[in-house]
Amino acid sequence: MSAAILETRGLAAGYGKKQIVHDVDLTLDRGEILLVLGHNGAGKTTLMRAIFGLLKPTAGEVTYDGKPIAGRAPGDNVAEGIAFVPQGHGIFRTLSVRDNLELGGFIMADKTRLPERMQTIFKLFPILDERQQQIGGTLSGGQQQMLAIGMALMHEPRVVILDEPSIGLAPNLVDRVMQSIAEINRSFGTSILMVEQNVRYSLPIASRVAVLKAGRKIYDGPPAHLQDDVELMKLF
Amino acid sequence: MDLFAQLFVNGLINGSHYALLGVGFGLIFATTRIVHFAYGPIFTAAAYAAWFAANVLGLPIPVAMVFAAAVAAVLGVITYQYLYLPFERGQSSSHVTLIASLGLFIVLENLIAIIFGTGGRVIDGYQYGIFLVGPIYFSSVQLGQVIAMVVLTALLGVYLARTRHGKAILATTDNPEMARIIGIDTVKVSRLVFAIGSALSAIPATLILLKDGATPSMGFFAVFIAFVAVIVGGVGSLRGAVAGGLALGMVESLGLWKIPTEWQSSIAFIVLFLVVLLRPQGLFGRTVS
Amino acid sequence: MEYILHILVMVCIYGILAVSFNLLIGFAGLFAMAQAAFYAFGAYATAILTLKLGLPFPVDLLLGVLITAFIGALVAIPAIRISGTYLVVVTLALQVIVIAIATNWKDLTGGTDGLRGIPSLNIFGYALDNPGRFLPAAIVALGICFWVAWRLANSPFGRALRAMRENESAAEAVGKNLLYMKVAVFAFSAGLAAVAGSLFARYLNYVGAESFGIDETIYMLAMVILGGTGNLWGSLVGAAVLVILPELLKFVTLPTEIADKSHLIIYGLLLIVILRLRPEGLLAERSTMRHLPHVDDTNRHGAEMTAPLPKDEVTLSGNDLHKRFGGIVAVAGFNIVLKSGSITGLIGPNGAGKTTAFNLLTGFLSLDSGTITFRGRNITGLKPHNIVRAGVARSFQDLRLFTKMTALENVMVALPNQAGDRVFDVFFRPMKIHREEQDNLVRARAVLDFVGLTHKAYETAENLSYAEEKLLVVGRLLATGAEVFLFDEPLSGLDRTTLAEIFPIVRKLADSGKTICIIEHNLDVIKELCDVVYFLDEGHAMAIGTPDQLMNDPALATRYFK
Amino acid sequence: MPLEEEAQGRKDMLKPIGAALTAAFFITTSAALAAEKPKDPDVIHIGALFAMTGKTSFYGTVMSQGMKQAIDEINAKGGVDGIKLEADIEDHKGGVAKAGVDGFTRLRNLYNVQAVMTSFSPPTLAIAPIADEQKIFLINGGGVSNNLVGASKYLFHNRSLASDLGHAAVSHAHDLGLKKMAELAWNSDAGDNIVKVVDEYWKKNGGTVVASEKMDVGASNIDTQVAKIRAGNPDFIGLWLFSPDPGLAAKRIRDFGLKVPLIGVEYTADVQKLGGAALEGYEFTSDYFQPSADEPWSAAFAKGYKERYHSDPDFYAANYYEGVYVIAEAMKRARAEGGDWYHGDKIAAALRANPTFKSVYGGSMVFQANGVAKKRVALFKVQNGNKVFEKYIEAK
Repeated sequence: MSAAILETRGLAAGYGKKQIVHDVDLTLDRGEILLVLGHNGAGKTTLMRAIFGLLKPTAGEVTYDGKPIAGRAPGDNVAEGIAFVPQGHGIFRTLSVRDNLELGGFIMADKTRLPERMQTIFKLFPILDERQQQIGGTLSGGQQQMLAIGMALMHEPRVVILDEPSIGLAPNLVDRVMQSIAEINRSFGTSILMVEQNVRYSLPIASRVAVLKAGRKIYDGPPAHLQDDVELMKLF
Repeated sequence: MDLFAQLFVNGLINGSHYALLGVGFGLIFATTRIVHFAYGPIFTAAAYAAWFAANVLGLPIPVAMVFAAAVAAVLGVITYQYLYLPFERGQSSSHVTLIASLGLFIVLENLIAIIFGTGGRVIDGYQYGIFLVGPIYFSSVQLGQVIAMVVLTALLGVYLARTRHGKAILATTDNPEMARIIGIDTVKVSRLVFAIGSALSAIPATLILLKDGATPSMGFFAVFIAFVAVIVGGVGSLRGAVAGGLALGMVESLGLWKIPTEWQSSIAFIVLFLVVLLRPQGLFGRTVS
Repeated sequence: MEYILHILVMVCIYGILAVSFNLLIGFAGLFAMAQAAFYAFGAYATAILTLKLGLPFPVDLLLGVLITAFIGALVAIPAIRISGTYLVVVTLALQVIVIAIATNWKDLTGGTDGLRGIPSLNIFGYALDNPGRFLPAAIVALGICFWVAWRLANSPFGRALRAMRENESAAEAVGKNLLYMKVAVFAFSAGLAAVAGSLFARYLNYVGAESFGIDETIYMLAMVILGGTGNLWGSLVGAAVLVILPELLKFVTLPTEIADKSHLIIYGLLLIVILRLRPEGLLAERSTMRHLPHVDDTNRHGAEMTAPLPKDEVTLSGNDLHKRFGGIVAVAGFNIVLKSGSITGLIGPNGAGKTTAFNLLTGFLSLDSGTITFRGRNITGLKPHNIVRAGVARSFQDLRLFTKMTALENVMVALPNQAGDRVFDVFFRPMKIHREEQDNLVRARAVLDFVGLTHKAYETAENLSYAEEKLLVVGRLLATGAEVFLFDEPLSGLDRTTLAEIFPIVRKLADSGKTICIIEHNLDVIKELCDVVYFLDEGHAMAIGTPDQLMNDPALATRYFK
Repeated sequence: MPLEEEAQGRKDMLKPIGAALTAAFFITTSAALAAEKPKDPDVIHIGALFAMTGKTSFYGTVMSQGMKQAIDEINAKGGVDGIKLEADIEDHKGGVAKAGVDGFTRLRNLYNVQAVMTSFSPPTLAIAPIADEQKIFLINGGGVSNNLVGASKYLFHNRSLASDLGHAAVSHAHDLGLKKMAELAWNSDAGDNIVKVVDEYWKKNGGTVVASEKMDVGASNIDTQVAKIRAGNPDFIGLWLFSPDPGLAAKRIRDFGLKVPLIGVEYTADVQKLGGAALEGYEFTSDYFQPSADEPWSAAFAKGYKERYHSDPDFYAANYYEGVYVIAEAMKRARAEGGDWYHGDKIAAALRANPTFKSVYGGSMVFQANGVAKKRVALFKVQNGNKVFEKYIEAK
């Protein structure tokens, strides 16, 4: 078994006539946090959506555990252990926190494990426990983001893809969210593919970094090297 | 005063009918965002299916109702699968889908008229019970309309809130993309709501058959009033559809107390006009951005 | 053959209706489902005015058009507040109510019996009382109506309509008066439909409510969608197809009992099939810019577009601005003073109220309290488009480009004081508009040159790269000719090289005496570009100073810079 | 159909034609001898504008059935002097003026139709000026609006108009000594016209109108109307409605516990089907006559209809059946004049020259100067689910 759990080769994607992501190779190794940095419009979200199956890639391959999954329905990916936390409010705003979490475990075959999973998540984010009955849309931005991550963890995914979890959060909350992500990675061994703009908070938790610019990968390597690369750092 | 009491009861009865129509239509609309005009002829088809089951096959009326619901559900699912889904996959604009739905409306309504003839259909020998409570009249079918509304919306409410499929429907209504992200097959959910929404329409359809008989064109009014009830009550809310339907029934009935009856068919639209102007999100709606 | 002539008359009448409807749906993006009601107004106006008042042609027609246009303008008022499905149902309701009135106001309309004996059109004693004689008149009417619609659609006004369709707030932000535009387009659409109604009354010599029901509106909608929204020729094709198709189907011989119903079934199926095959309509929308001449790329430079203004004068100032949303305080006691020739930065954490402050300064949100002055003039409470015209323009964080329009059009639509925005001038001062368009084309090209997008002038905005989109946002803002530019994160997401291109542009603007305010997160950018920086938190300015002063402020560092 | 029986039917149907008719026949025949040879079309197309689709397509079905039966019968007997008839039916979608004009134009252009059977007011009113200009013979056996009278000089009606039916109905109510009238009418030209006539008559004769309610054509929900009628506490209820709505209305009125007499102007199989027991005692005025042994043509028609369509003929089927015979007869007479006879104006002139025609309801009918056939209006009562003739009512 190779070290890579999720891999893309020559992945390209876009909307309509507009090609946004070109020829991207990424490798997410088991148990690591791969941080994909890039600015607005660099194609980060498009790339994540193409990997997860929300968008059909126009070219290239995606392999999960050595198996090709490009263009497959998101539901199949979820069922096999990939979770996705979309940008912004990745929750159901009209439903309660509890319902949201239950829905996060929608594909779980063994429903009896729901309460146990929920407890795990409450341990990670105690605030959600307090607010079980509250309607999602009325939570604060940070709480919503925690709920979104909690939902993604419900079915014990092996890979979690996060699309800019820091967006719209106050700096102190960004830190809190990043620490939670690191903790998830540490305590559950979940491999994490995360897209970010906020270098300051995300870089410290990353095992490896890729940089996207105008839809192409321009850097791939350890975070330390990136910090040393003045030209690259100037991007941010 | 007797008249007022009677009109109040009439409003409640008709409102229940509208509410039930609104619940079925609204479930489909809120979840799939399809303005499903063909809901009208499917409602009609359900009435004829019930007629066929009761009159030709000689089944008891409750069984005929179930049969009608099954027919409607199948028609609804077929409509989604072979009409709307291809448009959805082709990423057509909602207006294109709307026109296609109207095309199907024309097709189905005329097909029904060809198959069953253009005259009215009643179940031979069926006689509903009549209640005269003091000055107030209502029939067993009308009582059935109210009970059906209460029971079915309650059941639907429980189904949505408590079951796995129900929650999948709520999730898809709330945020279809998020639903896909957590592994819900939204196409399956759409099929499910078309089945449930259409099956629901069979109940008011059968009751209208019992009350007044069926005609091939009965679906037009049904889908219109359903649409209006949903908008007045607020899209995406079961409570809203019920409230919208009841409000329409009440206003229509009590309004006609003083307004000449030739305005009957316009009252609902005047209410709609005012509600949307003053409260665009509907009585119970949340603002959808 | 008379039958064919009759069908052609019907094609003409429905052609007018579809074209008029397309103005609303395709160009303005207003889904108002009451077109058959406007059609009815025109028909009843002619019927009533000729039968009851004995008015001669064309008095009945003109009066009918005017009355209907006025009613159309009234319908525009709900369209200001609501949109989407809600506009559809409100207008649908209106349609039903109008027909109910036509049915129930029997003294005036004859109820379901209708009004008969409407005199045929009579041109110089020659009665147009059969299809052959009527057809030329119908063709002329269609020609005129089409010309009016075409003129409108291809004018600067039409361009503004499409911009409004793409994004209402962005159209407002480039100085377009949405109320005026909606009222005008509704009036025109309704007025043109009334022409069709009048023709109908004259042709049939009979008017009855059943001819103008909801199914007629739906029929017209099908013509517009089938023909292609935003393409007037498409509407003609759509009308022709949907008028002729049912007639052709009648030649399919079937047993009497099922013949007509079967024809309708086939009709419905064909409609679905055509829509499946061509969901964008038979003729898709095309850029209306194609008919404009390309201007030579002679060396016109942005430098000439801005005459230098005096510097260091206070231009825009906001005084003690307050805004609450429900229980949340967004802006509380915010003061800001912007000066000509200087670049002011606005920084602060997410949720600090930066964008809200912009929304307040530009009229997109109404103030709870506080005053805004521009060059000594109180502009508090003005509508966004008036603030732009006064000289304060803003961009949006999420760009809000007019995505289906070309880069050139995006810029042209933003140019100030276009006579062509006024429908009166569009029709009555064509030469002026023509000259102005030539000038504006040159100006727009200059703006594109300035931001370096000349080579993309005829590219649709949605096909631009992200960086190009950002540049186009800047260009569009420049085109407004405003004195004060409020940029909401214009630079985020741009790489070094693009930034290097933009910095001089912004600096040049400031040097020419423009006032610039930028919301930005990137401290390097702030440091490099800004003269003054406001640090915003909790809805007011925590600190004001030069970039260095603020970045070295230890209190702020813990809050924001860490 | 057994030939013998048919022949018998034909013989019978000739009998009631009076001496005047026979005389007229001889006069026209002798005139024909003097005239030039008639110019005949290969086939006589008889056009029709019916509600073949839409909410009221029930009418189109029965009307076209009656029409086709008559045409087949006439063709079986050799057509009009050997020229076969053909029915060409166009759809006006339940009374849409434009659709009527579309269809009418097709009929004239594609089939050179000279006689058209029409129905419903709006399309008839819309084609009337074209008929005038193009000289097309029109006959209406369904629309009852008084506005139709005189819409075209070629327009004839073989049914009594709203005024006659409504008038007869309320004059009967008056005879019964009833004072307080409540009425439920269609919100359409048909209903409006009856209300106008009836209200005027009723008030002039000392009655009061305690409730005047309207219902949409085919509306299912009329509880509010009935509640308001009940609140008016009437002596009787006038149902100015047409098929199948009197059935629905009667049922709902009885449901509400109202026991007062119901008087209307329409009764069809569908009305009975929907109304059921509630229609017991319902009285209605109609120009229809019960098919019976006394009226052999009626009986033959009813029998033939039942054989063809497996249902009893409706009043509307009968009218359009009869209308074809009127057209055929008028054409025969026009042809007898010789020359270029195949034109609507010639056919109309032939009708006007001798306005008496056999009626399928028995006896003969006479087209008056205004184009409306004067038929006897009779009062019927529903008993045990069947209509029973009570008496003729003379228009006052």
